[in-house]
Amino acid sequence: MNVSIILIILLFGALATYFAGDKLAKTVALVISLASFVASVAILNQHNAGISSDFIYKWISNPNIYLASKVDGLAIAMMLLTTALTTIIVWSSFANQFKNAKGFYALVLFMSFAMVGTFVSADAFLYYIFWELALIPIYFIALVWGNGDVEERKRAIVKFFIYTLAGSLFMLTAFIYLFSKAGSLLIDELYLLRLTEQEQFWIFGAFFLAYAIKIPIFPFHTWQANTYQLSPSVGTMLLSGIMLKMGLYSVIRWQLPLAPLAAKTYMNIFLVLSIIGVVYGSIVALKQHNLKKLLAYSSLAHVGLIAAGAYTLSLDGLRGAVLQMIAHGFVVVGLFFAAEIIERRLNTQEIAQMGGIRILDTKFASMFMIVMVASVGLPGTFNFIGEFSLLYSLYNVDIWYAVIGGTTIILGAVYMLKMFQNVMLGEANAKPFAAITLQESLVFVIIIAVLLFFGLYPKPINDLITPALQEIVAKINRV
Amino acid sequence: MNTLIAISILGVLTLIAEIFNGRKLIVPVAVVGLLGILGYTISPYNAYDFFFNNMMVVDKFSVAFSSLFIVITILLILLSHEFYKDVPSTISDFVAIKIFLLAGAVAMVSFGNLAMFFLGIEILSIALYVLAASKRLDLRSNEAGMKYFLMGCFASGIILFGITLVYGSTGTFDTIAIYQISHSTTFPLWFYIGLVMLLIGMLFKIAAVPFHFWAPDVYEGAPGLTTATMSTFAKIVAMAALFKLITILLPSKLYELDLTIVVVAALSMLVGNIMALRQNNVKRMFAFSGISHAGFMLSTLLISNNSANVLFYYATAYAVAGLAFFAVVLYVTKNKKHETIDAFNGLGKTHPLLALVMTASLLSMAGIPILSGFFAKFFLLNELVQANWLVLVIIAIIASIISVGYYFKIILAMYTKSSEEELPSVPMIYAVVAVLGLIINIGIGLAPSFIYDLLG
Amino acid sequence: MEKNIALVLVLAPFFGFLFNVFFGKKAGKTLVGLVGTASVLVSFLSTLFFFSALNANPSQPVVVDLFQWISLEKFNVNFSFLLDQLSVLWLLFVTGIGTLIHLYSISYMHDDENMNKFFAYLNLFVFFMIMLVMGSNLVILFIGWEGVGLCSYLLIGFWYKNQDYNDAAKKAFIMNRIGDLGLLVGLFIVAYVFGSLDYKVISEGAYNTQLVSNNSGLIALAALCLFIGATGKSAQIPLYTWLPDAMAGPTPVSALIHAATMVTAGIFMVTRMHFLFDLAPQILDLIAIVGAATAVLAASIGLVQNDIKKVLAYSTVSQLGLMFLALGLGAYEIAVFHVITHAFFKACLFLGSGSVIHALHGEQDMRNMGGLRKVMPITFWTMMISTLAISGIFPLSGFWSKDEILLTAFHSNIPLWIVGSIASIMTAFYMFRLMYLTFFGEFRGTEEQKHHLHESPALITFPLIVLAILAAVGGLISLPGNSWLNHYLAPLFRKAHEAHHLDATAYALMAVATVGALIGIGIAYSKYIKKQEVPVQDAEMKGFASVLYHKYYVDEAYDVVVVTPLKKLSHFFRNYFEVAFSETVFAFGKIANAIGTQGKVLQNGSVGFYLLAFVIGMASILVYLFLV
Amino acid sequence: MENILQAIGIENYIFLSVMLFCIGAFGVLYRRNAIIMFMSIEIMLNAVNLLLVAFSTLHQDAEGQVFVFFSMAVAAAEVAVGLAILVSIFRNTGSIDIDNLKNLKG
Amino acid sequence: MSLLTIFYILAAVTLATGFMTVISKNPIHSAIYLVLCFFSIGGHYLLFNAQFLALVHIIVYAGAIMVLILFTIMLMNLNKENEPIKSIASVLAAVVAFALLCFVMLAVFIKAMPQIENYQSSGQDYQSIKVLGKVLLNEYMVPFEFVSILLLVAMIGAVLLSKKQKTVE
Repeated sequence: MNVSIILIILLFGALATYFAGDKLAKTVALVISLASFVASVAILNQHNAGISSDFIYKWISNPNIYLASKVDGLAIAMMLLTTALTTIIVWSSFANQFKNAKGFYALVLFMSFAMVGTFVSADAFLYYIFWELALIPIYFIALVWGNGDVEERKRAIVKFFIYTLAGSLFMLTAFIYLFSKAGSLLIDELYLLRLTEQEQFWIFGAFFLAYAIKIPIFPFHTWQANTYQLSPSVGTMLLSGIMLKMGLYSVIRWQLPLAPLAAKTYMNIFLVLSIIGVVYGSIVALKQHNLKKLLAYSSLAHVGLIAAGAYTLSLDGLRGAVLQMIAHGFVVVGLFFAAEIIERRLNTQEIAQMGGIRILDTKFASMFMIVMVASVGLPGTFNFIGEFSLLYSLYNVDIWYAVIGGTTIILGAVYMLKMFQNVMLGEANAKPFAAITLQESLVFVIIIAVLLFFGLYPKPINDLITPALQEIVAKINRV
Repeated sequence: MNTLIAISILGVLTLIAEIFNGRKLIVPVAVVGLLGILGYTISPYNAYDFFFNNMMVVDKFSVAFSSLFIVITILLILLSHEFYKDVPSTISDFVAIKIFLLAGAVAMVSFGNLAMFFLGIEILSIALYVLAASKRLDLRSNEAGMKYFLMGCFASGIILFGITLVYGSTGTFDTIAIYQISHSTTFPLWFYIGLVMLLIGMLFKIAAVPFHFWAPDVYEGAPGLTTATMSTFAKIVAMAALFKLITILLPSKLYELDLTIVVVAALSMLVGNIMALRQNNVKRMFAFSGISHAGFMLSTLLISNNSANVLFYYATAYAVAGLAFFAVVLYVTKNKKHETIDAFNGLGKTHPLLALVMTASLLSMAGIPILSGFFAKFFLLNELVQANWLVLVIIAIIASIISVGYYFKIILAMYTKSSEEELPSVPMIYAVVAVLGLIINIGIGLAPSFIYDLLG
Repeated sequence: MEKNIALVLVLAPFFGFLFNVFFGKKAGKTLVGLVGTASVLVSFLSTLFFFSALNANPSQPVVVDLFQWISLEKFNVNFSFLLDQLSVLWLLFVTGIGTLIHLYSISYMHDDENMNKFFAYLNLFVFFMIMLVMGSNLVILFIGWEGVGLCSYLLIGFWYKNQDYNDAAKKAFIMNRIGDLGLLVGLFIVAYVFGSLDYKVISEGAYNTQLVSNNSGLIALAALCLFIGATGKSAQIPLYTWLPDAMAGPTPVSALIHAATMVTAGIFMVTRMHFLFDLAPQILDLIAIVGAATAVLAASIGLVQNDIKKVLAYSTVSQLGLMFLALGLGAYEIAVFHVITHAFFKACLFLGSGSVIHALHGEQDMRNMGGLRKVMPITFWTMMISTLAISGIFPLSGFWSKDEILLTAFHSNIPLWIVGSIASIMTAFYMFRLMYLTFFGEFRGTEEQKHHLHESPALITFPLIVLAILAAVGGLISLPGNSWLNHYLAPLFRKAHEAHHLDATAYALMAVATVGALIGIGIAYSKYIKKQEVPVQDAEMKGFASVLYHKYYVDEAYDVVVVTPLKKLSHFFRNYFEVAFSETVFAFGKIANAIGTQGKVLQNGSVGFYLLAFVIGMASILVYLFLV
Repeated sequence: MENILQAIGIENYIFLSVMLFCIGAFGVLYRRNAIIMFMSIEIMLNAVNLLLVAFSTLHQDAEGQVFVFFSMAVAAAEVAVGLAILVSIFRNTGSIDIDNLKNLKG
Repeated sequence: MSLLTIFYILAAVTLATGFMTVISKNPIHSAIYLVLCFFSIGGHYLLFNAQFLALVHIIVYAGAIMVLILFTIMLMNLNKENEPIKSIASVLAAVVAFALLCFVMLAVFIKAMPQIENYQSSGQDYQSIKVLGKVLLNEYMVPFEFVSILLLVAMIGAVLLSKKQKTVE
């Protein structure tokens, strides 16, 4: 069995969902995403058993392009994250009544398909195709099923699309250039290239544009807050939970090993930018009136730290980055789902119109609380492991990076607690707040279970990703 | 050669059919006939033949492009049936003109003598003048025809001047003889002047900046189907002919000439896309988009490997997307005076299939994978990098980014707005052409080698 | 066997927590209280097991290795526990006092609808505290460290309908987090220098002179960072302001968390890492200075506070300052001694004040109390004993521990001794002020309150009595000359601390201290018993008293220096930077669109113009190709 | 028989026809009357024809002259179509002033 | 009178009449000048000894095309000087463009002009009606036939544009 099975399940699942009709769509989508998750687990088992799940077929002979995938621990981890989160996200939306649900869920699955493809591709061309493909469904999800004012939404979403596309086109240029050097776009052959520092600089820069916008790294983040705010929650979860991991993953998989010299020479610039993002995102989050926007800025801060860890080029940094990517994926889905639950009941995203929810629904409050403290990196949660490794790797570069980057644990607490206080605590609101349903709480339970389990016992993930990361570090250090 | 004859006969037959009141048969017969001709054209695929004192040369290039033209013509004729429903008396004329257009086009890609080339381009031009002005009572159509006619004749004069100079310096119109002379003996410099004037004339025909001004006005004013013909068919015919001319006539690569082409191509990409941003008329927007695509196709002249392949793939992708686009546009703007973007409001809800086709076509033209437009751009840019024209690649990238801006205006209209008016039911044939376009688009995206390796 | 018992020790409160969370509502209040208390009691009993084992075999601390937790390139962090003298000692009073306070809470919180939640949080707190103490490396300590912070947050904001309480909770958490960042950075430095975070490895490294001399600067920095962490948790200058605000929580919480256990975590950590601090004498000096300053500062604020719990809170800060003074002087076991005695009497005082507040239905302002001595004799007497203890009256426990600190200070640095002494004189004054205002004189509350005045039930008084006894006799564990505690802790410290001999200086100092305490008590007596003074209302406060009452305006200063600029910055970023970035991106589109709009002018519909462009284009190409 | 160009020189013919061509171009640019623009285009084509014949003489080759026939046919066809368009415009607007045709722009 | 003189005279006439065609206000005058111009070009053809071509030229241009144009002018009743006054800018632009084009093209050709001392003279007949006929119907048979399609298109086009269209209601 090779990894293409997951892609096939998701792609045809998307079609099946569309043809299942509006009523059945969500059920089918859930089944499909579960199936893809199960298949991912099967791939994981296969990997653990030492059997390769790679495949390679010739696709285009001129220019030399393959349908190739190389599934190492890192890719499997990301694949599992994607399929698991897709399942959770689909399940979380069961209470929503979408217009044209078949289209909606088909797009969700299609997006999952593209994202899994991005993670497993071993040919830059294929990778690029998946990378771009992932953009289309989210564009429509946000555009058609989004909330807020239509004109504002259009403006924001189109900006998001064009902005990200612009970045990735520069990446494409870099790939084309690499192709002209290597004669192939297979990742292994690209790794073999010996580029001059000048060339590496440009290639690194082109990649950086693409990834900095996608992740996003300060100051390329301007699309983020509005897009998150105006997308439907499912879209926001997909964007923040998985899609921005695509950028981070790509940094690790493509950018650093392909241009190690440039990475080393200009490391500090990118570290500084990432860390500015951490502080900046946190500070801006302090004064947000919109819950989803606040969470968006918190996401900016968190991924800034992840990016910074990756740019330390050390095993600790990379491992911390990957761990934190996974942890952040779950946490951010949980947080946005909490926002969604509130929005379902109160029909608003404005923090000023919330408050006192804890009195009305303590169960929800507790679960929201746990996810929130996980997001601020409380030890014992998964996020702490990542944050710890990241900050440690930053410390190994320069103590000031660790100190300034570490302010996230203070500022994160400040805005998160403030948000929690204004949203959940205080006197009961006049508006009714229906208790959280079993279906909704299941989402939280799963997320919390994951966060706590891996917070205490991250070894399985560690063992999975470490060999792959060691290989990447070796490639970074080959010059 | 026989293709040309068969096409001409078919054209005459359609005219005769009108006389015998076979009006209903015209479109089916033309389509079936063209399909037959298509098969006949493709069958001797690897042939390399000369006909009638080298007037016609049949090689892979000509066969491939001829076949492409035939396919496009078939689709256009399919659309004609519905488009000219209101004026049934003239359908034979329109179909015949389209078939003769095809004859001109075939001559333009398989000429062995500049006389054939010249006549081919004149048939093409004159037929298009007629088609552009064919809505006689519509002043906009008149204006479009007139503008196109005046400027086209001007360009024809320049092309003729160019041919004359080539003749003056070599003493022959025969391409093979010219090739031999230009590669062996000395010849007056007029030859290059002639070549450049030919190039300029053809740049006009493909609507490259700064010879593009006619295109938006004419595209907007001309009847919808004519716009489709001009933007998809005529543009790639002219481009293919230009490509063939340059490859045959140019003795060796000239840096100055390449630079000129780079500047023109870059300007076309940028101007076309930037100007398209502020357009509200779909046809006009498509004209500007076409200008930028002309810039892209023009860049194939700069590359040394696979250039014919790249051009052919690009042309196919562009034509297929354009036809699907127009199939939807023709339907949507059917009863409207102006083809504004508002016409697409709410199409995503009312006609999801057409909206999907439209979206796919637009995304393809914007260069989003997995649609063929992406591969076209990728192949082109890839070869451009190999040819060391990185500057042009960057400009092309920037132009592509800009292009997304206006392509999305239509998508936004389809999916975020709602329409107030009821659209008539979708004519079967439009849907068929649209879906066909979509299938080909995705098909050659999934298996690009099928098209890309055709020319070896 | 040991591993299992250790797990029971750790997990018992956690199961209590789980039970109370999931079944608390259904189980009923009695069961909730019982389970909550019992789970801590189980921990206490387990601790006793280890205590006896350790006594039997002092050189063999129990190490429980569970699993590999965090992997880093150079080292791994294991999830493992260390049960040596220090941790067992700490566990003893954490779980011991914890049990008592749980017991107390059964009655105290009985009327609260969310009692199950209260016990859940309390259990969770004990769990994290155990984790903090038992961890065998700094990262496990950090789990507990942050975990207790979280519980503190939850418990301070227990009555979450009141946004002021929530503010206080938030403030506590955030100020703790500031310290936590310091701790974390300190951790990194330690990891970097010693290649591990395990206490054992670090301590071995600390005795490796080569390693130490190569990294002396970093080690000092690490010590500083760790100390910053301690100032957060243990409420020292500059991060002490959260503790008085934390009194917003229910009183048992104040007793357990904000007096007896959590706030001593900083002292625990410094003691744990003493080998590191020993390598950085300049940081030790800093600790001593900060400790002394905090002691006197907090004591001076305590002089004029009218909220009974606030007084105790400042007293706590002040006492913690004294402990840090001891730490700074390198007298770790003395600091530990004071931690223990302080835990006894301060817990007793808080619980006593809780008893008073309970009796007055939530009244905390001492100006509205008075004369409760007769109505609440047990509360009065237990509190009196504790007050005497904290004031340092012979032979109560506080006398011994405080005296040791001052003695050490006197030996190393006279100014520090003076400051410490002033602080303890102040302590005696404000504690007796508290006692007089609360228990003596006439009742100043409302008639209705007076009507309901009563002694608290046995569940409340029992812990008071136990704690009062401990406060009285706690000094026995470390009498000068023959200190059980020093012997007990000796395996921890490489260099044996010479026992103080009771020489003349020592006696003199004891006398001075006692006299000082008596002076403080005397002033209080003359003011509040003789003159029957009642503190003035807030608005009437004047001069320095007002400054003291407003805590030297430190909160306001922090507000001006940190909070407001941060808010302004956030505003500024949101309103300008964000807009600017956003507009920059849009600008590309706008420029393109503007060019497009302007370009329409060229596309003017005139054939003549089009041809002109054609001709000019053609001419330029010809010129470029053939004439240039 | 001697080549006639020996007496006149091909350059003279080239200059002549270039100038004639430019005059034609000038006419198209300068005039707004569509009919006169047609005539100007005819002048341009004639200039080229003249050149073709000159080159034909230069090379002593008939092909150039044969090409002139094609060129004439094209000219005739163009004029026919052009006039048809013109007539239909005239019917619609009553004018043949090109400047009136500015509805399509922007 | 040398050939050169004749050439100069003819060239002068050609250019002058061509220019007058362009600038005459009255379309009729333009047409007449154009006819004169055609005749002078015919003169050039005769100078080249291409009698047949000259004949055809006169017949086609002066005979057919000009008649068609004149017929149209008459039909539209345009024989008056009704052209609106053009703006100075547009006149200036046209003049500048003309000057530019003229200058550039002449300069280009002067620069590119080869020095031809001896023009080849085959001595054979290459432009008699007989030879032209042979070339046209042997080598150039295909283009010759192709022209018929061109004319057919033009014809259909002219009909299409002129005939009354019946629309189905």
